Amino acid sequence: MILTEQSVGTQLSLSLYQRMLVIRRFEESALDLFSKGLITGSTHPCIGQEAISVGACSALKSTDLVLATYRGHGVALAKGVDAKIAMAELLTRETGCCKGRGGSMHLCDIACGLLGTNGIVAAHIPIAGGVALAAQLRRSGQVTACFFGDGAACEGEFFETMNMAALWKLPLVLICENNGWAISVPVSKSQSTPDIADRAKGFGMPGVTVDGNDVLAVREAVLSAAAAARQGEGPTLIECKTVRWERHSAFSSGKPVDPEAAQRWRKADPIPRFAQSLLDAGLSRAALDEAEREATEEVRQAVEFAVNSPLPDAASVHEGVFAPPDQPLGISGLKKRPGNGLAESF
Amino acid sequence: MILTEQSVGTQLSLSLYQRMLVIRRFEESALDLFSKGLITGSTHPCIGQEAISVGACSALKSTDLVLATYRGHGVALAKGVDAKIAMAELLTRETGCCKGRGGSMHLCDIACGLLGTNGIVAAHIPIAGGVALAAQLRRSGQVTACFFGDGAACEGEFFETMNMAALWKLPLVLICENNGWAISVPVSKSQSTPDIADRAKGFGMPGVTVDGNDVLAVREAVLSAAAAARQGEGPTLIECKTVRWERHSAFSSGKPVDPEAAQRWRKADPIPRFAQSLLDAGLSRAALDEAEREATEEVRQAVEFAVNSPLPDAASVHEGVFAPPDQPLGISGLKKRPGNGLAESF
Amino acid sequence: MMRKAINEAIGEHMRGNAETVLLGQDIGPYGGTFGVYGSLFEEFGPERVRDGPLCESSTVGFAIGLAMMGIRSIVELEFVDFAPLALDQIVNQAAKMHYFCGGQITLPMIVRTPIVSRIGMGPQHSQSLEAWFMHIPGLRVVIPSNAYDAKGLMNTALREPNPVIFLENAKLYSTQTEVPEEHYEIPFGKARTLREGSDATVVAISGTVPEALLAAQELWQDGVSVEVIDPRTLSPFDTEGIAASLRKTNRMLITHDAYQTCGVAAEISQRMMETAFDYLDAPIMRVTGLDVPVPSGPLHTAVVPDRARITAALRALLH
Amino acid sequence: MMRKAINEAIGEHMRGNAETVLLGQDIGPYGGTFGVYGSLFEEFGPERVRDGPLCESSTVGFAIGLAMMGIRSIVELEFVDFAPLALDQIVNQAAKMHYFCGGQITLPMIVRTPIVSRIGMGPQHSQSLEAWFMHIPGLRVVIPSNAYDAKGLMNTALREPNPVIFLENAKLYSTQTEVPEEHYEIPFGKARTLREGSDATVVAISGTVPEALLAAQELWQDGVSVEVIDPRTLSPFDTEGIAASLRKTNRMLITHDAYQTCGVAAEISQRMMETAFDYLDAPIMRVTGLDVPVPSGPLHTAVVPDRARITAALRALLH
Ligand SMILES: Cc1ncc(C[n+]2csc(CCOP(=O)(O)OP(=O)(O)O)c2C)c(N)n1
Ligand SMILES: Cc1ncc(C[n+]2csc(CCOP(=O)(O)OP(=O)(O)O)c2C)c(N)n1
Ligand SMILES: [Mg+2]
Ligand SMILES: [Mg+2]
Repeated sequence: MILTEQSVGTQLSLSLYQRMLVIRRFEESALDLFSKGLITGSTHPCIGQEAISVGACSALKSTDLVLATYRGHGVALAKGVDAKIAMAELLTRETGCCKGRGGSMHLCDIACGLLGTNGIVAAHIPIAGGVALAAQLRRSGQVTACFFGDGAACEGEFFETMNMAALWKLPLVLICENNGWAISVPVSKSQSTPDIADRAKGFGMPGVTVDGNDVLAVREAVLSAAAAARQGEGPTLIECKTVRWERHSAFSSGKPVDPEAAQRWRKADPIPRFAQSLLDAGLSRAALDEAEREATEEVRQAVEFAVNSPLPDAASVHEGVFAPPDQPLGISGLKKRPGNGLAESF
Repeated sequence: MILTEQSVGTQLSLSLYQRMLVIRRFEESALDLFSKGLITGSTHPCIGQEAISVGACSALKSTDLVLATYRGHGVALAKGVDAKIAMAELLTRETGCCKGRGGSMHLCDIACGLLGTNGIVAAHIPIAGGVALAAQLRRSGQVTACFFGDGAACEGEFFETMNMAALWKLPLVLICENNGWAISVPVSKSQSTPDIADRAKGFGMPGVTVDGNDVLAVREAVLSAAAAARQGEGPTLIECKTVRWERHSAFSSGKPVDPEAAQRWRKADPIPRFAQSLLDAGLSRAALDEAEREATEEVRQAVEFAVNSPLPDAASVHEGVFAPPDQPLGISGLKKRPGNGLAESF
Repeated sequence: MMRKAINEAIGEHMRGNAETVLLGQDIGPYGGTFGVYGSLFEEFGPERVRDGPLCESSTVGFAIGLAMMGIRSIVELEFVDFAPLALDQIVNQAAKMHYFCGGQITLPMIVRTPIVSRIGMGPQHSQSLEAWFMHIPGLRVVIPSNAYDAKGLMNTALREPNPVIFLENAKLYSTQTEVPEEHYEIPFGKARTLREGSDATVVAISGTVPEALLAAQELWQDGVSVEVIDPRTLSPFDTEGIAASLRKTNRMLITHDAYQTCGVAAEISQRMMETAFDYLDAPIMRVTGLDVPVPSGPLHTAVVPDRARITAALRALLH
Repeated sequence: MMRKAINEAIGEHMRGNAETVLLGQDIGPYGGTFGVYGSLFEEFGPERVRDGPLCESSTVGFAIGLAMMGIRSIVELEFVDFAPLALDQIVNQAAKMHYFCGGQITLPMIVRTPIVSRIGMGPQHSQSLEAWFMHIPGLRVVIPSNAYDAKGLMNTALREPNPVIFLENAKLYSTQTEVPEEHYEIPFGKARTLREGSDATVVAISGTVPEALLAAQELWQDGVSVEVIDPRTLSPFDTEGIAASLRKTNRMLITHDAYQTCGVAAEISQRMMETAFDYLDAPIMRVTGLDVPVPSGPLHTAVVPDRARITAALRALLH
């Protein structure tokens, strides 16, 4: 990856780098907290895939909307969700972004335009289509980005949505994080062609494949897809090829993955790779170290906040099944907090 | 369409022609019986689309398997189901191929390899995939052909099945009868590209578009797809462009279609068109008239048989919810009747 | 006519709420599978009355996305039999999202779908699946039996911030009841007594209501006084209203078109046992659809409850 | 271990039936989502243990196609929560096909799926949807609570010519019960009395069985004798066996993890009312999952029934 002043400024580069590190530290902490029993169920780290969420979200505006999967902590943090309330949600604390009801698979922070991470593979793809349709109907200029995996790209709703999005020219960017695996099933056993981007072509919409471990390549692809979407040209499918972390999740009940394969992600790790290109472009080691220190501190505080937050009261389990009659519709009317995302700062 | 001795013989031509007429008369009779209240619910004529079922089934062997939709009377008759038991089924008589439980949308005659017509749009596509997988596992050399509409080509299962069939190289021929409409929704409002065959390309499998009102063109396309399937080359999607009859079904509760559009199918009617090409190729008018007479008589007898058959006894409604423990698995072990299909006769 | 009543409620709402859209297939010029939308397409145009590709699951998914953004939509699923295709979206997304997002999102959306249990269209077009929806917390489940209720309940549904499943028996679309022109709302969770009586209560749902009223009429001629009550909404459910009737009559029969096993009748009966056990002079009876796939053709009439079966059961109940 | 018991039944069957195949995702080298398949992949290879793309609906569709051709398959759906995605195939195709084809086709197929109600994986991974399946005629619904039953019932399922839904509570996979090495079958439709008693009957299903047994044990120390009975299959259902217990104890409590409303408890209770009303000394009680989306984390324990809730309810029932 070649960094030029034209393509990207120093300030942005450091922000991207730091955000990738926040995500990395966040996920490492989550694994640690899971192993200590503080996270129930499971947690799905996006370690090794940080370049995708960071590159993509840096190409969006803060008013743009994103939806992702259970492996979406990176998307949440890149779109500006405060690490504190995200971590508190992983620990199902009352202070979490979903009041601790959602947990690791269900982060949602409408203030930042994160309209949910989802536990049902691919189900959020048509939902993202509907969000994009709302933006189109309102001529709001918002773009909706939807992140999902290679496994999701086998589910019918992915195709149904491409058909509708292409037909209606929706401002939708479909971002497939092809990390090579759906739990234990390799893409060679799940996809009829090597490139998932091919599917888009069958629907008459653009499909591109990018190196998902190159944060700037992802950024470029999303910038141009978002621009096209905003100009009324319709959806784009971006397949980001990446490498999954050691295994599917913190809790895996199946047979362990072969240890050598499990470490393959390190070779492609987008973080040292981006660091090297920043150094090559003339940034100082000190600047990078400072970014890293800040990232580490941000996550340390998040963990502290989460661990010290209360669990929901058991008596409250009945609350919130239905919205009260006077609650505003959808996400409208709900107050925005300032996010600390990458969006629009550039 | 140019008829040459190489492509097709006189005997075959007449058989194809007669079978198309049997289907036409059958559907006309069904409409008549519906209007007289003898068919309950609805019935979905394939008038104007006869070239597809006849062309396709003539390219299959009698041991090959077919699945179709509620608009599948043509497929049933072309695959060799006796018009009598088919018509009796439309009238939900005890003598029907499904003992009168299925009715117009559910013809099934395992003796002829008709593994069911289906009332849920697209649901039979993965089922056909499973049938094809069975043939592959057994190395039986059987091909499975699955007929469905342009509307069905929007449902997720269509895409899911293409992915699996291409991945596993299944001996499956997907035949999309694109008649321009899904009830009242035109393909321009349901498909993101003009050609449904495009979808196949996105999965890395061949997709071809043929004139669905040219019985020989359909035959050729299915012959080569079936040959490829038998050679282990995997599935093909064949999009047959055709024109729907007047309206979706005998019973339509929505607003009537504009009368002029409703008659459009007549201009493209595959039957007079094929008749003309047969005459051009030197067949005698008398031979065609004789084929028509036989077709009409076959259907007349079918109607007579059906109308005079008993309805099921109301007390039997509880019977057959579960198969008895000793019934053979699947369709195995069940006796074959000789069919009168087009298959293998050539 | 129930068809017209629902149309009126939706039309009036759309006139006052410029963002509401209709999603589905055959809802445009065709006017909806059973004609409920009449000329809404002509009035509101293709942007708001959006005929789309045939894909139930994603259509409901799109409705959820719109709802998240505060745009109310109504999805027509052509038959409730096709609801299974969209059930993941309805059950795993729509029903739970408000809860698992900690209340950040509400989902103003309606899934309308006909129950076609009394037309003889065969096993894949005759089911009555309301029990499935009632089983799932987070859904409002509405099931009117006449035009008046349908309009008032639809008006209420159109103000709900929560997902509503609106189940319409196709057989009832053309039944005549008086429907006021003006706007009125019927609160969810209030049963309606359609006929007062003192000897037994019939709880009837959807397509069975006219049959129950006929049965009550028939028994009246024999000097037996039967109360007929329609819950109108299954979620919320008016347990107290139904129990009050039972406390008066001490005998109850529940009837619906759906399969018997794990149908709504069992739930209602159990709620009666829990609230009014001491008032029961006899076991609560059910007269429901048989536990068989509904066959095509005339044989289907052997499956759904009719006046004769209800009358006979009531006689046994009162015996 | 229930995990091992199911594995043994399937492995033995596959050794004797060269055509049977396994379909699903993560069933190959991984050994199944919860490890039930162990090393079946190593033994039978990729043609028979077929890891495939993630598409639940078509996977079940493929199983139906195989079954039509006489090839039995077992589909693993990773959680029962994902069953809605495949429900059209299960309900509109598999359950009805034998009937609407006039008996021409049988469908030897099994859909296995874990219920994960007791692990705290959140709203989309904690449901217990057996009532939906029990509602649909044409399906066999099996729901074992221990390893012994699981093996015997799976052996029976593997001889069925009809579609079987096999529901396994993930919490029970590693519970220890003695399981014979040799082949044995447990007929469908026969409840099992896990503990005899005379003061009250607890009907417990799946994940609640161990809790019910603990509750019975606790009450025993107080001199109360509680019978615990497990229906084992919901379809067919042993109404008579359960009623026999009720006639002996005159009091009944039904417990399951699933949502309460329209859950299986209501159906069982209604059947008791229909068959043994006069034996009831008190209304039948239910202790079930709450009617809320199951929250993630420790809060989920407030949702599913535990020993304490069952014990408290039994005390109230006996009061
Ligand atoms: C509909 C559905 N099926 C199955 C699962 C179980 N499951 C959770 S994650 C996963 C793998 C998905 O793979 P992919 O889409 O590639 O995403 P990744 O985990 O690699 O990020 C599966 C099968 C699920 N959650 N939802
Ligand atoms: C899953 C499902 N959705 C909706 C319907 C209602 N429906 C019956 S036929 C039909 C149109 C299908 O169009 P197409 O696939 O083009 O077939 P055609 O009728 O034109 O032969 C629809 C929407 C159905 N039967 N199944
Ligand atoms: Mg993946
Ligand atoms: Mg069509």
